[in-house]
Amino acid sequence: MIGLEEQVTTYILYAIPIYMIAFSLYIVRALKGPTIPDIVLAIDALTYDLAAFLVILSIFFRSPILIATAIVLALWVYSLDIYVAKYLEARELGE
Amino acid sequence: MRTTKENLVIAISMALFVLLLSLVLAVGGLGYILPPPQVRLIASWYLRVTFNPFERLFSAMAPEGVTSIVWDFRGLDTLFETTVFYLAIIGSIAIARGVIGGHKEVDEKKLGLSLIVKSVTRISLGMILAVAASIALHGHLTPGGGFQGGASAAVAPLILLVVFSRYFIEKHGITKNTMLILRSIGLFGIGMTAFIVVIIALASGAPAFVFQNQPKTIAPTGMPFEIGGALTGGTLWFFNVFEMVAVAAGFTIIFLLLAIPEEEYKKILRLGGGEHE
Amino acid sequence: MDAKWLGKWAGVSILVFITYIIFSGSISGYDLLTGAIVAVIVGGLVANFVITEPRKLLEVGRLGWLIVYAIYYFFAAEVRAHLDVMKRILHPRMPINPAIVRIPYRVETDYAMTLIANSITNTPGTVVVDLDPEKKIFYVHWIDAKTLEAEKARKHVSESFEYYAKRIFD
Amino acid sequence: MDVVTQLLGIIVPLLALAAFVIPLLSLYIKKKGFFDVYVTGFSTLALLISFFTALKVINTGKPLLYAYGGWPPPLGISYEIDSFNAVLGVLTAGIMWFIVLYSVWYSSHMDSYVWYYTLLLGLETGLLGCLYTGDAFNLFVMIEVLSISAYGLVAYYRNKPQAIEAAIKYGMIGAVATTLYFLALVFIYASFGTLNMADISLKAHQLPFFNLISNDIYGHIMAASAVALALALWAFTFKSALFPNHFWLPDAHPEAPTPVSAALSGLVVNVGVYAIIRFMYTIFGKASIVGTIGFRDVVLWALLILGIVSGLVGALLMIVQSDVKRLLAYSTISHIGLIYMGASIGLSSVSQESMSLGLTAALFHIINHSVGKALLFMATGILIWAAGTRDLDKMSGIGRLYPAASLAILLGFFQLMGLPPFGGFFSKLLLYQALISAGLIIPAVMVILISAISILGYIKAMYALIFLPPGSEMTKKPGTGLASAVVLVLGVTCIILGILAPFYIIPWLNNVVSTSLTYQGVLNYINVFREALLKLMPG
Amino acid sequence: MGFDYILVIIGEVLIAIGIFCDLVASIGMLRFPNFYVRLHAATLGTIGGAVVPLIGAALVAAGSDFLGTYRWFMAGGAVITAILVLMLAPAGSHALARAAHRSGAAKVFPKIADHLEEDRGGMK
Amino acid sequence: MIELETYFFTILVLSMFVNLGLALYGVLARPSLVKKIIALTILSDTANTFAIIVGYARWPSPTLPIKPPVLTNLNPSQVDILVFSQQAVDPLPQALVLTAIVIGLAVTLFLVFLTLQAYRLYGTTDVRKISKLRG
Amino acid sequence: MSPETLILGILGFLGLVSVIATFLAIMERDLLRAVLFSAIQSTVYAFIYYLLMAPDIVLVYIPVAVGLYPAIVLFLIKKTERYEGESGENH
Repeated sequence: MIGLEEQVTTYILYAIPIYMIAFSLYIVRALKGPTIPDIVLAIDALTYDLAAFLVILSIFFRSPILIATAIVLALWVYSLDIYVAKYLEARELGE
Repeated sequence: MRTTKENLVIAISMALFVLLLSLVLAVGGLGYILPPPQVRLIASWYLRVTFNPFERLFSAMAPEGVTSIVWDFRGLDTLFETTVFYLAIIGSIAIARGVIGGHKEVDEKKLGLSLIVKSVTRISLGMILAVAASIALHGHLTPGGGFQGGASAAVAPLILLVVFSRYFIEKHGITKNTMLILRSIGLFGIGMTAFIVVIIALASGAPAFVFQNQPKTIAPTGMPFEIGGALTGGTLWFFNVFEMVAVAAGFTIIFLLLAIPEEEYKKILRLGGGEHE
Repeated sequence: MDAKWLGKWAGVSILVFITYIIFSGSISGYDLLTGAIVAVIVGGLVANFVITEPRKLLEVGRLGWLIVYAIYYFFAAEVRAHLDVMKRILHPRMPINPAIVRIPYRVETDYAMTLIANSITNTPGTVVVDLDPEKKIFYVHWIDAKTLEAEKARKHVSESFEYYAKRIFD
Repeated sequence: MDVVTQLLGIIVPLLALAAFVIPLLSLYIKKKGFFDVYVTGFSTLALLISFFTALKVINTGKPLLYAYGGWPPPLGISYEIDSFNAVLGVLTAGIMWFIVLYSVWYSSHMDSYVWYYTLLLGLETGLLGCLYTGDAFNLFVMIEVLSISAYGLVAYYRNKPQAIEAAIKYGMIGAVATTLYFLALVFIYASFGTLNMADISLKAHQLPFFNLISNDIYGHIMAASAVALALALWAFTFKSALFPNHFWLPDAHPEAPTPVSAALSGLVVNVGVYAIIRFMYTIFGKASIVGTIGFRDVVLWALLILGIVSGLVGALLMIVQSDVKRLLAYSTISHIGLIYMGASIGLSSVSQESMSLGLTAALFHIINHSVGKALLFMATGILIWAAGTRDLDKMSGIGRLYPAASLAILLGFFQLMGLPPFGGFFSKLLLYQALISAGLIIPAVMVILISAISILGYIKAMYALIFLPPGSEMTKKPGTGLASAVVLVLGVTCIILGILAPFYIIPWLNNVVSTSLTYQGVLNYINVFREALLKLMPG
Repeated sequence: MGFDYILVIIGEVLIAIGIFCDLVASIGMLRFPNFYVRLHAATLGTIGGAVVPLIGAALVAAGSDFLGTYRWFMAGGAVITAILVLMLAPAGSHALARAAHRSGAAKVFPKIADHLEEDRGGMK
Repeated sequence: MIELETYFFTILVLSMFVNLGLALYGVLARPSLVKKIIALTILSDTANTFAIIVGYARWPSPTLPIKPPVLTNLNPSQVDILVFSQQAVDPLPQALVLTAIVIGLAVTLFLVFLTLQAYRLYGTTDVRKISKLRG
Repeated sequence: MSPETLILGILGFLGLVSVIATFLAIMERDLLRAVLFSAIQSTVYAFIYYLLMAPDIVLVYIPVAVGLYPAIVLFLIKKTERYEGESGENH
């Protein structure tokens, strides 16, 4: 019977490559994306998944304090969405 | 005008040049072994000194290494970093001086993004500010601090500005002048916190240093590092709180200035005035 | 400083306080104290933005419905939709049948409407592209449009969400 | 800790704090007089403190160190003032004081003085901080404080397209320059493991001192020093507008409000020179590892040649200018070239005496140029304001209407030309002597050539401004009393600098240089650092 | 085999679901033909790929005492992040979709009907 | 024989150098002021990344990860502090980068305002056209 | 492959990705796309900082580079012109 710490970290160790594959696919779409909304959408999905991945990685690193980064990432990517949307819709961003 | 192909050639040759340079320098300058097996000696000093109850006269008494460097060991840097940000905003205001923007009577319902986004923004507002405050107020314990908290708090006015409109937020009291007052108060607080130990020590006639936090061997005055068993890191807590206010207000000023419609600026430009050679 | 504003303030403050405490992850004296101060200040700042009818906060039934809804949503609606979209992605021929259809809604408040819209968007397979608050219509991009008629589409997409949203927010 | 040291630690943050509250005050106090007194008061305070600091440093002959936060130097930031930067500090604070006084007159014609005063205080903070700091990274931050206020002030007349364009050019390349300096610091930290200038110097000179806090060096120290020096020098030569990096100066300096032009041309460029001297003499001195393998010689030769080119380019282009402020800006480039020629004399083949002679000449020329250039910008500022144009042809003879300002302009031009009883003459003479005694004959001849060429430009400006008969449509505008007084006092200073030079000032400056920039001075600098380190460590 | 262990196992299962959703969503992002269809893949990525593993990570953190006292900070942070993502992500993709449709930045090409286009009439 | 770790890390360092070159090219050679600003942000970000890279160190052991410079134990013994000082990365470059990021942000903000003003005065953000208009 | 090697491998991979993103951001003529590419580059950098154990930097960098830079540049190109090298629709 292996210890809890070892079990959890081994589990995450095998999860990391899969996440990296998913990220590379997102990045391909983000760099390729024929239209502007495509790029933003890919960044969006990438970043929300990255936030989840950062939380999981902070368990892997045994450093719980790394978690605060995830929420900031999620918040600011939302605002990126919002102002790209506003850019496409409005005449001036302040209106 | 250059063609894209030529640009590409220039870029690639430049990149190659830098790459070759880097090969020499990266290995030589950054140390032969990458990454080094141990941190530098000075770093291990910082790490040992940042929170060390056994050396009360030589410790910043905050477990967060970066925050204690930022506001205690190298507080002067951070004060002037804040000054740079402040002066940039002052310069921007100076460019936009005299531009008021006007409280036009507009139909707010028509402006901004869709109703769904507006509702979501309204609900999440409180949560965003709570998270930002938590990041700032735990800056001496966990990663984060004044700037981080302030930057996160600045999301709130920013998305209000974008999702609703600048008329909406100015009606609710977020105007350039209130933000400027808030910012000045925050900066004044930072400045006073830098001097507070000196001022306290002046009363008792003891020597003290600017930006001093904890007592030192030759300067016995200091701020209490805990209140009622909760760590506050002495001056770090005050720095973080004031910095958060200042940064959030500063970002808001920037976006308010950027959101003023071009017609207003053009009006001022046409009027001119005030300049002399 | 009327009673309504105080109600809004209290409601937002509680929300902020809970968020602060959960995010801090501790209930030490320091966190409770700073949390309370932050909650009072932030509540005062944003009360007018967040809540319009503070009395609804006091009705416990609404909270109960919210929990029931959350359980239904996560364990039934989401699972079904996820499996469906995954199947479409992994299927070699990628069977998609996309259309933007009208879906009417019948709730009154903004928050109820937002809850429905977010629920629709959050289930893979349907995304609210636009809405018309006057005609009370969502325009939903549907990956597999089974029907183009508004009322039938509503049965497929949003009827169950609406059932709960009415009870939670209206 | 005595009062002077304590005040020294307080003054620069206090200036920043003073700038912080101006917007708050401006919302409640609408009187201009209050802000005049406020800014003048703080700059007077800065002048007094810098003066007493310099007095103490020069009297005791020992650098002064203020450790912020009570941390021993490599852990915390410290201000370290040896006699060299003490003198520059007094010069800066003094000229800034005159500029602020002049601004009281000048800003009464502006549409908004609040932001102007805030940025001016920021400029003074940055200047003093750059000069006083003993920490390489703090120097970066202070350079940014200085630069951002300078960008803001250059763009202050926002409706003038040239001003905005000049500010963009200045700001964009300036940002690249400071980023490269940051990169230099990364390399320095990576290999020296410290950011304190004295500590880096200690390690670069390979002195046998066990430094408890940062004793080790990492990686290839030569490679790191070479890269760091290359990047840092690029940044500093940009800030001081040496020849290939001078392109922004003729645009930026004239477009700023006149007192700011005076500060930019008279003081801001000095910071770059100061930083280079600090790097090339204190940190990577002749006896350091960089000096022993000849890399330092290459750099100094490059600076010498660039200095000559810069002097020639400035002097030649000055002649063709018809815009008086632009003419003065090119004159700045020319004088910066001369200063660099003096500052790059520390080649390994040059004897100690010649080196200190050359540095004395550079320091004295910095002083003379700063006083003269500030005076000229401010005095011509009065005439420009009166004429409403900067074009020399249209301004012809305007000086007749303002005798006080004209007298000051004459004094200033004589100072820059290097006529015998003025300070400029003695510094150029000293520079010539130093170069001759160092065996650098061609550069010495170049000093004379540059002076001779630049005289043409000065005479042209002088003739147009003062000796031509005034046009009939010109009338005298009243209310220039304060400004005239300021420029006259500066003019008298020029004469005093000249008269006292051979008997008092040059020996004194020579003493300053030999206690700070020679090997012995560097050892002093490091010793103070070591004492502070041992004193502030517990146990 | 305590209560902690059960929490960790549940968390790990949720993380596994999240990883799978994420991978499938990223494939979908690549395969789907246009922006509006990709929106659904993105939803799969944010709800299945982010919210679910965030909850799972919170459970794992709550059950792993090797993380020290700060594990509650971690669990709380993960939960708040999950809630915020749950609220903000749909609003973001809705805003984006609406903007794309209104500005015509992305064409609704493979489609069987576009009622929004019809209702808006000639208006762009 | 180069270790695999060093190999990967060198790739990171080299790609940062490439970014540096690209960003420098962008600032100095691209005509649009907006593009120059974007390149400037990339330039300063890359310089910052170098600082962070300098502060990194190898893991204490291949399975025990290196820690951020935050002491998570609020009642440490002297041994805890010593262990922490051997297991955490260098905090100083991080503090420097914090400062540098804010400074870069400030400069960029001001340049944005200047660019806007230049557009109002010249009607273009293309430096070639601006210098032509200036004559 | 030890966990350390894996993490360093990811770092190398991210470095390469950031080069691609930077290249596209610098070379793209549509400034809106360039901004978005620089946002990708910023996200990648943020991830690099995270893996290099600098959470404070991530917390500062994300608001600044993912949030603020794109925002101000979007404000800027909305008020000026969207394409580099030729005048936009305003002229």
